Amino acid sequence: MKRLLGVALGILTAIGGFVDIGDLVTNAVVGSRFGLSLVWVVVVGVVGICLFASMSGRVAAVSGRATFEIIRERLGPRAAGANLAASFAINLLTLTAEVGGIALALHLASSVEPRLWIPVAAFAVWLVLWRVKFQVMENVAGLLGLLLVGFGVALFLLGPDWGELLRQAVPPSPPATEHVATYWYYAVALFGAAMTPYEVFFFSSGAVEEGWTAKDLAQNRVNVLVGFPLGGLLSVAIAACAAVVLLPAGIEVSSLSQIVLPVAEAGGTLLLALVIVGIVAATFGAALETALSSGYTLAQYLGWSWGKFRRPARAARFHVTMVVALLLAVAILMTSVDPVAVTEMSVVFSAVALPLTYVPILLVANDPEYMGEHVNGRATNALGMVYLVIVVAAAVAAIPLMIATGAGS
Amino acid sequence: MSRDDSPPTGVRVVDVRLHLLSRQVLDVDGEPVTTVDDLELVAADAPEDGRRDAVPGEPAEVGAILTGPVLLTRLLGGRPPASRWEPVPWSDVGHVGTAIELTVQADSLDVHWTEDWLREHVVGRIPGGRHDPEEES
Amino acid sequence: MRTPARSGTIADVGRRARITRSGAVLGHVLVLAVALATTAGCTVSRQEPGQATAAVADALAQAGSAVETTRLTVRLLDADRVTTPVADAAVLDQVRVLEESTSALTTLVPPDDVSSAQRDAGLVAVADATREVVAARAWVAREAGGDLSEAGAVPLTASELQADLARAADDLDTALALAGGA
Amino acid sequence: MILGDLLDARVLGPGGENLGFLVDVRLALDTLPDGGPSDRDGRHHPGGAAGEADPDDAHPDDRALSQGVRRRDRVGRARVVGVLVSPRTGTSFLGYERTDVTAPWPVPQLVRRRHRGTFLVPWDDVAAVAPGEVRLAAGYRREDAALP
Repeated sequence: MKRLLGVALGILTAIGGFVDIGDLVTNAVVGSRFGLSLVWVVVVGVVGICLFASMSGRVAAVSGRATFEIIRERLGPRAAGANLAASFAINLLTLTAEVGGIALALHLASSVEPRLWIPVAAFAVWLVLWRVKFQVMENVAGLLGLLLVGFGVALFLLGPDWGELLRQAVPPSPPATEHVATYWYYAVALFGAAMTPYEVFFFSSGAVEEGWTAKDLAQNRVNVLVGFPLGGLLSVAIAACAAVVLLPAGIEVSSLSQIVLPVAEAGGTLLLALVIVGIVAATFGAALETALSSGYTLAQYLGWSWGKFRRPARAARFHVTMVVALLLAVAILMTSVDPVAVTEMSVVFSAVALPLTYVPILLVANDPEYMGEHVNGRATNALGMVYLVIVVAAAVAAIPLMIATGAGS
Repeated sequence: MSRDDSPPTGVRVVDVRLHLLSRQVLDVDGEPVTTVDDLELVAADAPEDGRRDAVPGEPAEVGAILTGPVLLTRLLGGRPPASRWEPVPWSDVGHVGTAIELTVQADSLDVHWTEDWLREHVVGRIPGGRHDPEEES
Repeated sequence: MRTPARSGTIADVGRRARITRSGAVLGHVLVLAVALATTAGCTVSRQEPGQATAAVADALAQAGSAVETTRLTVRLLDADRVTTPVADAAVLDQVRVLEESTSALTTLVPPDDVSSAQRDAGLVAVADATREVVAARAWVAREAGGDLSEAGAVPLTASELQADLARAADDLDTALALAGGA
Repeated sequence: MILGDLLDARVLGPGGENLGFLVDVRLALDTLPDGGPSDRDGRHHPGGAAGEADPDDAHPDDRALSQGVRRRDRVGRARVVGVLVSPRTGTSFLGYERTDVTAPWPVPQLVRRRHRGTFLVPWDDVAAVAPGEVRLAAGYRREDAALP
């Protein structure tokens, strides 16, 4: 019974932890402009993150080495250093987006200026990283993030024409008003939002720290394989809400306040309040993960001691890195840049950075020196190579598409 | 050198880049110490006190794991003066697997000064910095 | 050991060789990126002569989205389906969107008379829309209990406000049709 | 001498002819009997909290998976065996030309193809080392690069 509870808790936090500000914004923007014609990308992205996360978890658990240690070992100091610079910068961008997202969501809850919330949000993130037992923070953020199910509830309450939604999705039929390059730009962005690399740093580092056993590995595989697809379903619900309410009105999403209007329309103030709490929790959880990831990447590259189980004084450089990253994020936000714009940027660059982490993991997962008998099977490798092609194609296409479409405008 | 004198039971062949460079170094308690940024080669079978630099063509062995500024120069080219190397003597190495495990504690090595400095002057001074996150407060 | 005298030459050769190699890789990547960017850039309508007209249409579509968002927000607030902080934030965000539309139009340099006329019509419509959205924000503030009853420009009822917003939306549509937008 | 001086250096034959690049250095590690004085039990993870306990007789499901590969032999001296020379350099750090890993197809196959002709030169046959350049002795031997 207790075991079942553990599994359920794991799955629920995986669902709640799947959606972050990137998924939220990108899905709503896409829903309001392209209806459900990009749902296939969410499916591709979810299968990809399941594959990638479970592979990196297995590599970390079996080899005892986290993702960035492996990147350094396989690529050598120079190539891995370039990889580190890119990964750290993009992770910082994502952290900035998440902290901005917390501030925007708190603004919706309180009507106090987001600029005043930014330092408060960053401080709260730091305080939790500094003081709170990790299991507690992960579960609280994950379970409260589950309130985003409100988007799914809203979709049913809206009582849409399901046949029409299905027609938009299969076969994908983008509205004639949008340019084909814009369509593909958002396809890449949506893919980047679903497969954000920080989740992999986070996941693998956890596996090393906790010294996963075969049992832990099996349970985490279940969490990923069940939780992430359900999280993906949440993403689709967000897009569908926008497609049902905003698209027909000719509204293009450019702010967080627009994203929650369909929920208000469907469920009134109560559902709206629940969803806002969900957004705060989801972005807060993701801010914790990205802040930790900034410490993980640098510490693992340089061989510092790291980890959430250590007293801060036993991992001093790791904690200082996280503080610096948070301060940088606050500094960026204080230039009054639009957090939604930062978010859109971060998901596209996430797509650019994906091969940097994906390729080393795929290679090491096949190396018996690291993996012993746990090397990838044939089926995993076949899927792994398909995704290698997809990931590289998305990364190569991302920046040209961004330039060509003026970032999707 | 404090290597214990048990006779070798065999030989394992490894390639430096493949199996040693850039690997994580853990101390005897499993605490991360550093990564292997470079290795120093010395002449094999040299007298204990007068370690000589390796000579091409004559028996050579690994004298120490190097870290610190060596990384920067491996990235950018050039090489730091020997006084700036931060060496971990190879005789302190216990196991070589997916990580290099030492037989000594990290605190006994002097490759740790940035960590120590930050611990003493920054992190340790912030309230809660020495608090164990896994204990109830 | 026969340590090389640091006679420079050999060392420099080696180092240069290394730098050239990494430089060459970077060069390839850059060339590839630029090539892709230019080919992709050619396929997009922005590069064609109707650039100014397209920019006007974009700005008007943006403004239209802002007015529609405001209409939706006002309707939801009137029906008590949305909390006032969210409504206020939503309308405030739209004011910012309209500012962007306005500056997009004002900074545009129309190359010919046709696009100049389109731009002018757009500016008028966006200015009108901005006025109505600003009024909507005042109305939201009053609904929230802010004491703005003295402010003369604030519409008294939601339906009045809705009618004003609908007219502004129609004007934007007309201007958009003039600029060839859908 | 540090390894950084050797790696990626140009390798020249006794007559100054270009043979390629030094891609790696091969070592022979003495393995020592396990359980010696420097060996300690019960430290398997960097994470202090989860790292305790785990007695060796615990059920295999309850032991960290990483124990299988993390701790291999206890090692003694590390002698230099020789240097590996590849006609090209670059991706060799993946080492596929020296192992028999074949997955994920086709990456190892392609890398191996690129590094065809990689050979091992015994350390005895290395005549001189200068930064960026390694010269081999006359009559140097070319041996198979495969790892045993």
